[in-house]
Amino acid sequence: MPELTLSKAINTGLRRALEDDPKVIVMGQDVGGLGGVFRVTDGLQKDFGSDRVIDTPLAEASIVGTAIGLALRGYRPICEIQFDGFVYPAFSQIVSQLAKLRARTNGLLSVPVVIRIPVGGGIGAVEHHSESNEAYFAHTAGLRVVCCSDPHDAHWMLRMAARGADPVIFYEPKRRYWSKADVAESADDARVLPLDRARVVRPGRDLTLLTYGGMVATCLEAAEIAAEEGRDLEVVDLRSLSPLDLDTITASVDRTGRCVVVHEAPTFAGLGAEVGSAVTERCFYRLEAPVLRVGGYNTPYPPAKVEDQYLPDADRVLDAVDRAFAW
Amino acid sequence: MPELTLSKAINTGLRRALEDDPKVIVMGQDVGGLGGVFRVTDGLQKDFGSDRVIDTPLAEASIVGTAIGLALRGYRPICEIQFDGFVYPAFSQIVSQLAKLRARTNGLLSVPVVIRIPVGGGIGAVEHHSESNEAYFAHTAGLRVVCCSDPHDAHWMLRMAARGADPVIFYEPKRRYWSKADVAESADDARVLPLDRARVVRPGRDLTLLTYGGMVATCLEAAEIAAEEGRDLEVVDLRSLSPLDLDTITASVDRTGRCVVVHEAPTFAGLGAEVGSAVTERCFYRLEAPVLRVGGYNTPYPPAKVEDQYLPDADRVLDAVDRAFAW
Amino acid sequence: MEPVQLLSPDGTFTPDPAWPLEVTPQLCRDFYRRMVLARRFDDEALALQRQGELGLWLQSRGQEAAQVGSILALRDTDYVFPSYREQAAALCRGLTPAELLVQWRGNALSGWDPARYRFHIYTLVLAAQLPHATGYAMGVQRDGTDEIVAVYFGDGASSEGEANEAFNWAAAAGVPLLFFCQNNHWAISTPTHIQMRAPLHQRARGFGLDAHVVDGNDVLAVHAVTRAVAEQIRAGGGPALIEAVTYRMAGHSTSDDPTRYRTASELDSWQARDPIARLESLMVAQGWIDEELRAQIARESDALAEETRRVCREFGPVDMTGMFSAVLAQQSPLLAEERRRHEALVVSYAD
Amino acid sequence: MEPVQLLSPDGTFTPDPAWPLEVTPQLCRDFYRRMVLARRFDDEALALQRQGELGLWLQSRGQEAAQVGSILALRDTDYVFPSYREQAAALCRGLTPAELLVQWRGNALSGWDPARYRFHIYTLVLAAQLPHATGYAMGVQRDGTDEIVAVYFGDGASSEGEANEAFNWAAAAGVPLLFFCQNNHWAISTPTHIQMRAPLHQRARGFGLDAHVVDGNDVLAVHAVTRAVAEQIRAGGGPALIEAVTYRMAGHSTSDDPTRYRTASELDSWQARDPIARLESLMVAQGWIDEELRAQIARESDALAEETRRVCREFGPVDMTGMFSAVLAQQSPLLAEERRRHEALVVSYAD
Ligand SMILES: Cc1ncc(C[n+]2csc(CCOP(=O)(O)OP(=O)(O)O)c2C)c(N)n1
Ligand SMILES: Cc1ncc(C[n+]2csc(CCOP(=O)(O)OP(=O)(O)O)c2C)c(N)n1
Ligand SMILES: [Mg+2]
Ligand SMILES: [Mg+2]
Repeated sequence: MPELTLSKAINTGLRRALEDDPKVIVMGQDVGGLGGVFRVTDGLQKDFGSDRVIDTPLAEASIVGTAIGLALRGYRPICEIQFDGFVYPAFSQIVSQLAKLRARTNGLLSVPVVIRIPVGGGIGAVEHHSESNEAYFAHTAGLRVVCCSDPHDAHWMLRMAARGADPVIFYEPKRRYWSKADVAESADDARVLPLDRARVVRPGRDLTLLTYGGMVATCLEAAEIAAEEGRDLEVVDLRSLSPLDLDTITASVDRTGRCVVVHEAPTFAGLGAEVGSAVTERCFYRLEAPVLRVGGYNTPYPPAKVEDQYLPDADRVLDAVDRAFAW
Repeated sequence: MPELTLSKAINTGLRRALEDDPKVIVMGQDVGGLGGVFRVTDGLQKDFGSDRVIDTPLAEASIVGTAIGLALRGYRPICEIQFDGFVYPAFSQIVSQLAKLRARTNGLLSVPVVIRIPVGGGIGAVEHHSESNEAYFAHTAGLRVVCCSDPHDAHWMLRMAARGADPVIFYEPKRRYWSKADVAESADDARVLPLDRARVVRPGRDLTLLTYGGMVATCLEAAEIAAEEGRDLEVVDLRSLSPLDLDTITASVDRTGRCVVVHEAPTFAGLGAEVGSAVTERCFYRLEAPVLRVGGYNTPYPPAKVEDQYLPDADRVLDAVDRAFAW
Repeated sequence: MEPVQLLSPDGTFTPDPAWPLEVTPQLCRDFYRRMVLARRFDDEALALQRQGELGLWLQSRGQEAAQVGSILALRDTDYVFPSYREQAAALCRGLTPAELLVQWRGNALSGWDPARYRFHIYTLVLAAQLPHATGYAMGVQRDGTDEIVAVYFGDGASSEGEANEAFNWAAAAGVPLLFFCQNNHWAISTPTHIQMRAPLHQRARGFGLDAHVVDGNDVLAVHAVTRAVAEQIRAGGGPALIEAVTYRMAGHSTSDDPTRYRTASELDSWQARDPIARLESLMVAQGWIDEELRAQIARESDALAEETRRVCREFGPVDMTGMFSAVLAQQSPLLAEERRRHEALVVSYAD
Repeated sequence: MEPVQLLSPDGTFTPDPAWPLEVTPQLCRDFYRRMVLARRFDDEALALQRQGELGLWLQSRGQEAAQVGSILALRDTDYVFPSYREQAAALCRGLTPAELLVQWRGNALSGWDPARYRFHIYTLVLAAQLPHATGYAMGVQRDGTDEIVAVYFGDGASSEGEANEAFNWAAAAGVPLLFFCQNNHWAISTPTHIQMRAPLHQRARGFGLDAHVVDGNDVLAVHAVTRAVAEQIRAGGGPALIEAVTYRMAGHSTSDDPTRYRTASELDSWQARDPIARLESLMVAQGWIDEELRAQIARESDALAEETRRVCREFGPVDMTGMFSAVLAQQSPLLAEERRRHEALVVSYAD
């Protein structure tokens, strides 16, 4: 495929999913004529009709709830939640229904609903439009929680999510919607990884940066700067936040002996806490320093003019890297 | 005060709160004539009237939402959510409104709403009635999250929550509702601790068990057994899950050098992950073994007949203790 | 709007041209038999709970007419979403006592294969099944079949946001869905006047649903109305709501003590409107019931009761192992590890 | 039910005995002036957004009559919960341009002290303010004052569970609350027929709310109806809902491109019903407006526009520091530590 923006790569992924399986349905607020507020569903309703690309009423609990019903009927709904901060009205449907139906029926029922959520900050938005809430869903057994970071992965991860048997919370880092990259043409391409696998995006020897979503680019930037100072940082894109690919993660930390986790979400009880604890359990004797966490501060997301101070940037990452080396 | 059950100690706490401050309101499903499904509000409506002890419609989002409105009007609502698994419809009101109003108004508004939630398993209940969801709220900036474990603390923690300026998620371990203990008469009693302080409930030299709620008794039991084997375990009741009292926690681990966190909730991205990461950051060179976590398995809460296998018990705690010593 | 009633509390039948129903001896015997069986099953389950064999039981006593009359008005192929008290309806769909008890025994989180009975598992989170039913009906609509979908819920559940979202969504989308509310006057200890100011059928019409209210203790009225409304939905008339006015003659559950919040006289007045006795009065007056039928139903009831006790005693032990592999389609490494550790612990205890 | 209209689109006034209103020159001039100022402010804010001075702006263009007519029918002591597009109403309560812009500038999460104006901060999570208003009104009810509470929201927001819970709860509790819906026909790109089958005022009556529908572009009708309904609520008549049928003449926000989903002719037809032009026609016909008044309002508008531009340019820089101490009443050790680290970083950058 040609170079695509992340947004277009997902759009194309949705198009393929709709073509490949007549049971796939795309639904959400303004996903039809408007093509979604980020244009991720642009043109789909025109081509697949309003029975398969559905503009829904403004009711998130029911977007997820009806998607569950559609899945029980044999459909494969891919829902869009317009912004991260608006998934909470659907929380009960997600954690008590969607996540649990398989276990409640001892495997009899599957509800392969994909919930796409544009996530995170960095776009100068007003409140509730920049939340990073992956920890809530990662803590919920029965969900797969994934986060893409580039167009190639976004496309293929979405297509896999749309074919899997499990419910998937599919995060799209909105600040990267417009970044471009090449997307593999076929599922056979070696770059196409399973949905639950982490990926080393930059090999390095001295310290492992574990990250995902919008922070992958930030960590790569930090690694470039560190390289100039003679530190060789490995950057791992977690991709799957639940389950975690601890094999890939611990292989890296066992090699480097130092680890910093970076995400946009507040650190307290965030995903970095899990990664830190799990890595420490597995790499205890290899660690030269504790796993350090860099995240959004433990405040509500601040006003747009302050988000650059709130969100981790290369400097904050490197500050933690320095601390890890100084331990 | 005489010996009280945990349930009665909270009941008495609510009664005092209603007496002390005419603005206090108790509200929730069936809290009036019935006195709540656990009888925690027994007799209150009779004595304080249905304007102050309110049987609400069956709508959790609005229980919290109207409580916010009442708080904006100067009232101090103490809401009951009937069971842990039914707080999710109120999730948006809690995380986007209740938790954020102070920060959104730069401190201008406070919404001192207390949300009481009977929490956890061990009572043979049907699904959705045994959830441990404290990690969701602990990860949410702007809330205080506390969990009582005995009648004395339950009484005084509730009274403090009812007087504070912050919203509080107040967890009550339902399996301990019927356990009895002495409750201090006055706030001057030395046993009355601030709401955000952890408490060493059993001093020990060899390893620190960090726990809260229903697992405090379980950890004490484990410590008794370990003592017979010559291991002296310290048991710390966290009490405040957010913020964490890291001073008390790290003081303990710095002394013992070993730490196991125990809770009923699934471990993955649970509160134990935060505790593990935070303790490791602060006690890195003192730790003889990684902080180990014992929790509910990472599945939905299982059927009642299986909960004894699912929930941590003294054996599972001691298994982790053994592993920590064998590291 | 007065509830549709065809059979008065004393058993007098008055046809209503708006809700035609051919009241045959056969029809009445069938309803009667099913209601009696349902009540016997309910009594038996209650006794089992009192004996400690079940962790909890929620009785349907008093609501048999609402459930039997309505579900028999649907086709077997119509998919049904129950709430958690629909034993009488479930038995009509062929669910077995074992399937209905296992969840309350604490051995499983749900009891049966929904596909087999076209009867979904119970939903304990109030109102959560209403959006599911709406979505399922969207699927039916897309499939272009002539199935309809029905969803049961209570008066209390109607206060939840999700219930109202579903009313609105279903109406806007025009899906083939029947909302069936059993207004049994109570949500645990909370009476309906605390839940709502206007009756639910009025609210439903406000959403643009076709809505009706029926005497829920009158199995003939429930059946006539449900049948007509179901066929209208099937014919493409859009979603509808039926409010069946009935009464929860037992406590909310076996954990409940209803004497704390309701009077004996209220209960008495509803005992006088018992749905089974009411139909029986008609059958007696018409000579549609004789000793043979009574004896036959008694035998069936005894057999059902015995099966109920037997299957309850026969439930085997359960363990965690199944849970680990039912969380995701493909077991995660973390769960595999937990399972290994769990099995090792079990072995170590055995030692 | 037809919307109440007192002033036809061409500016003809027809009194309605059901909704009495003394239409004085003074009243019309006041409405006119406020609507013109609101629109000018809106235009200015739009321009500032286009120049990059604001991150986002949501226009109230077209909805001035609905907002001005309604809020002026309340007492200043009545507490109001707006949604996020109520600039015209806010200006009537005395909020300053700076207060109205700071949030959209990205300098703060909210703009003003609600206690000062008895006008709550904007709520961006749709419908979340409806339960707040309901609870606030429960407080008023308990305090026994003669205040009422009003809450603004849109047609789209009415599909949310929380909106419907609030309708139901307010009705059941009988609180002194006015629900005011501006049905501007669109929720971003979604037309009302996708949100609902029946009009909202019909739904509201279903919940047992007193409900009315009014031509939202007719400031006289909006005012007359709101005044009467507000006084009825104040007198203990229970909660009510007013649906004001209006039109969002601009895009949803400055990020929106409405040409993707609506036709130019639809917009044209609503331009012809512009609320300001309509009132002006009446005033011209009655001779209630002259060059002096026009000049005076133009001067005021220019001054407001200038103030708007000036305050926007004058917003100072902001930093994280305030956030750390606003999370909890007493700063936690974690936040204190983060704050220290943050300040150290800022210093290190300065080096
Ligand atoms: C979301 C949610 N909140 C609270 C409960 C606890 N609860 C279980 S049943 C019940 C009352 C339900 O009343 P109703 O809907 O009228 O049904 P009924 O029990 O009368 O059949 C309550 C409050 C629940 N199951 N789910
Ligand atoms: C819970 C929630 N879901 C989605 C959104 C995104 N959103 C913001 S405004 C809007 C449309 C609202 O339409 P309406 O209620 O009619 O108000 P209007 O914008 O027309 O004034 C949407 C979908 C939101 N703010 N909150
Ligand atoms: Mg009921
Ligand atoms: Mg609108």
